Amino acid sequence: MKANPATEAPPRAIQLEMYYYLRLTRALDERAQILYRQGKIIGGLFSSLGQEAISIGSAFALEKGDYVGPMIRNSGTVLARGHSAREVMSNYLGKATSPTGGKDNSQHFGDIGRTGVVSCISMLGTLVPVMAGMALGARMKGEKRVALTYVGDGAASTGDFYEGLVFASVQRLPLVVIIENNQYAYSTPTSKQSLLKDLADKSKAFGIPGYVGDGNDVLEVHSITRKCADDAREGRGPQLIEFKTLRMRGHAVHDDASYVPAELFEEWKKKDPIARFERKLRLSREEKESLEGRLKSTVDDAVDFAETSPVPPGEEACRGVFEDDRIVQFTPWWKKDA
Amino acid sequence: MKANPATEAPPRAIQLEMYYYLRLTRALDERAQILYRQGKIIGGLFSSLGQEAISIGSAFALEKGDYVGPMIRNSGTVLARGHSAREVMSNYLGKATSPTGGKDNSQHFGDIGRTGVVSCISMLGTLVPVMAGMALGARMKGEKRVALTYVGDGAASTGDFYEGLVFASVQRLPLVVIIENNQYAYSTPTSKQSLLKDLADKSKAFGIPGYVGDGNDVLEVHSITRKCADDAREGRGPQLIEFKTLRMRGHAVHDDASYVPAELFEEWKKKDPIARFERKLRLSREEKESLEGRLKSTVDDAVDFAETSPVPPGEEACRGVFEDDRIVQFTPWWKKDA
Amino acid sequence: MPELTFLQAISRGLWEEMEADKSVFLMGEDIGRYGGAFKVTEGFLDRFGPERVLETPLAEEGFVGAAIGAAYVGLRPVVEFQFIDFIACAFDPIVNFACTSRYRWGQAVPVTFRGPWGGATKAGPFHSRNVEMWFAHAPGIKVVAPSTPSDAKGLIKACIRDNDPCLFLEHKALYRRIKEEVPDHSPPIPIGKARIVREGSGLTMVTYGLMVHRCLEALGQLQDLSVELIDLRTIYPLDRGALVESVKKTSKIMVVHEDTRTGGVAGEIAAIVNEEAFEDLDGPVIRVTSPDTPVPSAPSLEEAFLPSVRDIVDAARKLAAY
Amino acid sequence: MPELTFLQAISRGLWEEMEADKSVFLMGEDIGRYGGAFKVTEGFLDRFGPERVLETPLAEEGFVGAAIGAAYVGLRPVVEFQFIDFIACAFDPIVNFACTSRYRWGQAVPVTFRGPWGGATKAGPFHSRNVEMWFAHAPGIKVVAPSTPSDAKGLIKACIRDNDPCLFLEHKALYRRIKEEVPDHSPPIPIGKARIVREGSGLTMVTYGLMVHRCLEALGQLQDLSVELIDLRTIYPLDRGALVESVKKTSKIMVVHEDTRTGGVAGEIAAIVNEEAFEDLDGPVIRVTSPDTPVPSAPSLEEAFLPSVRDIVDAARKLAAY
Ligand SMILES: Cc1ncc(C[n+]2csc(CCOP(=O)(O)OP(=O)(O)O)c2C)c(N)n1
Ligand SMILES: Cc1ncc(C[n+]2csc(CCOP(=O)(O)OP(=O)(O)O)c2C)c(N)n1
Ligand SMILES: [Mg+2]
Ligand SMILES: [Mg+2]
Repeated sequence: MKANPATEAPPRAIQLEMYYYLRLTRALDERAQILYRQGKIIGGLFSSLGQEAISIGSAFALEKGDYVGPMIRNSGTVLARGHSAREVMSNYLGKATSPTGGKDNSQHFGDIGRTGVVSCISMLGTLVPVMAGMALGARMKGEKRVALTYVGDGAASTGDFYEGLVFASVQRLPLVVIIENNQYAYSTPTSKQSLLKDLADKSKAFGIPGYVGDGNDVLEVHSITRKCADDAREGRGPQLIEFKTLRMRGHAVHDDASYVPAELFEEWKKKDPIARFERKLRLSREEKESLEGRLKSTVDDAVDFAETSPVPPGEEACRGVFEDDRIVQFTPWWKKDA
Repeated sequence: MKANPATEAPPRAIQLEMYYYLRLTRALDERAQILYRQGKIIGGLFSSLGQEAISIGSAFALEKGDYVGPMIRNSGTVLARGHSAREVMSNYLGKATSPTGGKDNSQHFGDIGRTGVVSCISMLGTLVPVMAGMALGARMKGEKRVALTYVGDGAASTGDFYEGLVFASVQRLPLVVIIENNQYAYSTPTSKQSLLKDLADKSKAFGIPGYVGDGNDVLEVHSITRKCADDAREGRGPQLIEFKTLRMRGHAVHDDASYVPAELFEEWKKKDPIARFERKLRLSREEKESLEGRLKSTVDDAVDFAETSPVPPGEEACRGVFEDDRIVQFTPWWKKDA
Repeated sequence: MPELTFLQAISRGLWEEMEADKSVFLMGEDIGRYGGAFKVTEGFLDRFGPERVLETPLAEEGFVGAAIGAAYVGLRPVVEFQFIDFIACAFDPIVNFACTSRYRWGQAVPVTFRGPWGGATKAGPFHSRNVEMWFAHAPGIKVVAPSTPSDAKGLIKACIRDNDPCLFLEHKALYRRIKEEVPDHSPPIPIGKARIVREGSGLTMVTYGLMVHRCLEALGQLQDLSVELIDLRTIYPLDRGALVESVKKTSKIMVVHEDTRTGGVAGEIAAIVNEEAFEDLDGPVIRVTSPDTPVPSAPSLEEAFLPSVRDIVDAARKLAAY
Repeated sequence: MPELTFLQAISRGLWEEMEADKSVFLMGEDIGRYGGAFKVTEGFLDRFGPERVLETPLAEEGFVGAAIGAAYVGLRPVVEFQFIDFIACAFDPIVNFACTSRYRWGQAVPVTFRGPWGGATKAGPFHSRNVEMWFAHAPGIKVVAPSTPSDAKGLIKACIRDNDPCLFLEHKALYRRIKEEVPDHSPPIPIGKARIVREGSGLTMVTYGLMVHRCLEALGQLQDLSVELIDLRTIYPLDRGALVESVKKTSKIMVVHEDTRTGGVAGEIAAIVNEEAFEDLDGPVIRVTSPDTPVPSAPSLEEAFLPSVRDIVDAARKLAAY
């Protein structure tokens, strides 16, 4: 069903913050693209270009203390929920100072206590049951937290997505799942994932509400997500939202996306979420200047921090698997006095 | 949606066969119950009491050469598709003469070339993608075969059920999936599997047709399944059917089903599919006598065959893992001249 | 002191942990009113309520993922697989999500996976599987497999209190077969410590689970040999110290397991003994295991498949005479 | 004779099998127009069409199950995992459905699972996993892991023609790194046969996959030792004969693998050598492996994690001097 935004738009001060985070997300992405070409990024680089509104609009719709499970294109969510640009950049570069100390890469990090952000794993769909479990745990502890996560149009084909919502629906958990339909899963168009026109109709398999929204309109993303988060928080069970958008680059840097019709890119370029929001906001000169300054210093500082940070020392590889490191640390006799 | 039976009922001769197989299924189940108490059955015994119409009605709706993947309560399907009572009984007793030679138990056997029946495994839901693949394979070979399989109200919660239908729907495969909703998964009521009133609504997640039918009316089961099989065969893609029934015994012999309200059993006893079909059929004396005779001799022969068959010789345990048995056969040195 | 079966000991261990710690809760199929397929949690629903005895839909990947999420926020879920074989359906979230969280981003996952495990019950290929090495080979999870009621109670407690994922394997052929006096409120037994079942000086016999009892039977026919019988109790991490120490004493070692041969823990032990006690070895490390096949259903086949008392005796004599 | 990279050799092998046998077809994500994440199937769609180069939704359990079903009716599906790590998502249908069909009811499952595998590419915990032993320990599937273009081409053909399930592991660090002349229409290479890379009499060095090349590098620094280097090529079934024969000649053996230590194939080999060549051993079986951790992402960590040329040299010298 189409949602008629139940909540009015946030105050201008908040909207300015949303705009800032949209810009920050894109600025960091652009810098990361350059760093990738310089061979400095560890692992793949998955751009959120053109999809930033989904991450930012949804992140701002949550309350402090809510849990969120971002996927690799949701660096915007990670930033808006309180992780620093330094954390994002240093994790891309696999540095010792990064949230994973170089053990994992990309957007794979989080800090449940500080930001409520959960690190995804690469196996798509798996975050859905995990976030359901966090919502369950919070409820058992008497907390009114909402858990929110994202799946792509491709990940929505996984059994994990399904079983996670089966579990969440019968438990009536405060879980919001956003299907970020950017029309492609790597090179595979959504038509090869499902016969449905609206993936939101998958909600009917669980008897839960499903909504469709414009993923390139940050305020619509915010209002629909806000309504769903409120409903979930009030005990109305899990909510499914499909936001439509287009992935504006290849799957990752190495992919030129030649399989995407040029017209499609043209069409969606016009819908760029940041340009659209700008037209709505009409920033004053002062607003613009202070924002650009804050942006530049934040990004420069993050890149500088990441680039100048040390790489992790080799010994770290054998630490942190278990609470007790001795379980894993083992020196074979031939290595002892070697 | 409710199906308005598109196909008229089969001729009386066929109906008499359907009646015979309903009776045979139940008679074998009753004998198996006794053999179980005598400690002669290997593995668990899962009764189809009260659900026989779903197996028989659907099995008769298929064409020769179609593929079917029965679950453990579908011994009726197995019989109606051409496996003998001897095969069913000897597999329960784990004999050398059984279709699995004692390597597997229960309803876990099949013979694709002879009957089109596929052996299920215990992991529920897994047959759905496998049957989809058989439908795919047949289509690639230019054959117009339909593949049909069953899941319970519990198994419909699995990711395999979901991914199998995701795959089948985008491939528009001739696959019919029957949800045998007998209201319980072991001791778990369907209300703990899903918020849906009709599990057939899960079809909406795939954009495929979904039907609800009376699982205790063998002719309705036949007509709905027939319509779906025809549609699937004609290229209209996978079809989902929910047949409602009640499991009239415990999950397995050891389970007294005390968690099922007595009234529920009472209510469904009145809907017994065999009694109902009998009232419709009004068998003549001759018909009745010949049928009872055939029934008795078939069941007695099957039980006798199974009981008098030899147990499998130990050496067989190390045969048949691979085409080349030498890969697995291995005698450790300490055993050699032992 | 109450005499408890293997099953009752596990049940008591769970009960005492739930009494002691509100963050401990159970998840699984049919574990509530029905008490679980084997009745391990019978009576728990009445005492602890449906929130802490949480019945799940038939969706292993779903409820395993949910258990991981609950553990993320500080709860201590204990997940029952109706038969441990079905853990294969949740392999991905366990080896990739639960096992890597602490390593990748420092997030602890205090979850325990448990279920009826192993063969010798005529249950066939899908209700008899030995899953231990799949997980012993997936860094990030501990694998525990007790053989006595007191060990079972002490080790389930240790798993629940452990701050890392644990897989607790309950041999279902032992559930009602063995009894032992086990004190109430007994302490946890440390994970990773083997138990010397019987001291000996002539050869070391290492095993775990049901095979501990077959080995004891075999010892009855090996009175003339001084056999040191070791129950591993934990498959990961292995008690290297106990194994090496014993070999240094006996200079001969054989490993018996119900699990299939290739990639079974016997190979791992052979390597450890080579690495740390090669000089002490007066004979080859011997493996008495099942063959590399699925677990057949018929008793005649399953008995041929499993290591027999006869096999254990023959192997021990050959090794002793080596 | 065309010079082919490791990747091209696999691609050619697939191509020739598809040309030769209509029942062979490919399934996987993005394998059509895009040619697969690593371009192994580039150009296949144009030549063989969308039916035989079947692009799947993002549903590993779904398309693996479908491949098994297609194999049931006589086709020979070759399933690509975009990275072999994602095979964990389809663990259940492989180990329980594909691996047990022939044993339980005589139904062959001629399916091949393949995908980019292994580390040393800075790809992190979920794109570097060594999955081989999970399957070597799941009776019913063969596990193949070539290290050269000609072996890769010959073995992918053998897997496709094999009437049982095969797992074909393609080390992605080798895809574009090594080249070799490989004739067109080359014959299959038998599964289960190791390859002696270099003959020697002083000690046996056993390995597979990427580590074959690290071992060759190490041999450059071990000119003074006569090392026999063996490439397993097949992890299951192991070529016991080749291993035992070599040890009988050299009386010393070390195993090098990228896979994590506990439950890795080195343990299995240690046990085999003990069982069949104990008398010939003049030193302990040595393991040079990764530690029991997930595969870390940063290069400095991954290099510390993987066996280094230095490790191999040190271990060989210690063993030689033993
Ligand atoms: C279970 C699983 N299978 C395959 C992959 C490989 N893979 C990584 S991203 C991707 C496409 C994902 O598409 P979608 O879910 O739409 O997310 P998007 O990249 O469009 O944001 C694939 C197939 C994976 N990560 N996980
Ligand atoms: C994946 C999986 N999980 C758990 C089980 C254990 N189990 C066997 S039957 C059963 C209940 C099945 O209920 P349903 O699907 O409704 O089929 P029914 O028994 O009612 O015919 C369960 C939980 C299983 N076989 N497979
Ligand atoms: Mg997408
Ligand atoms: Mg049911």
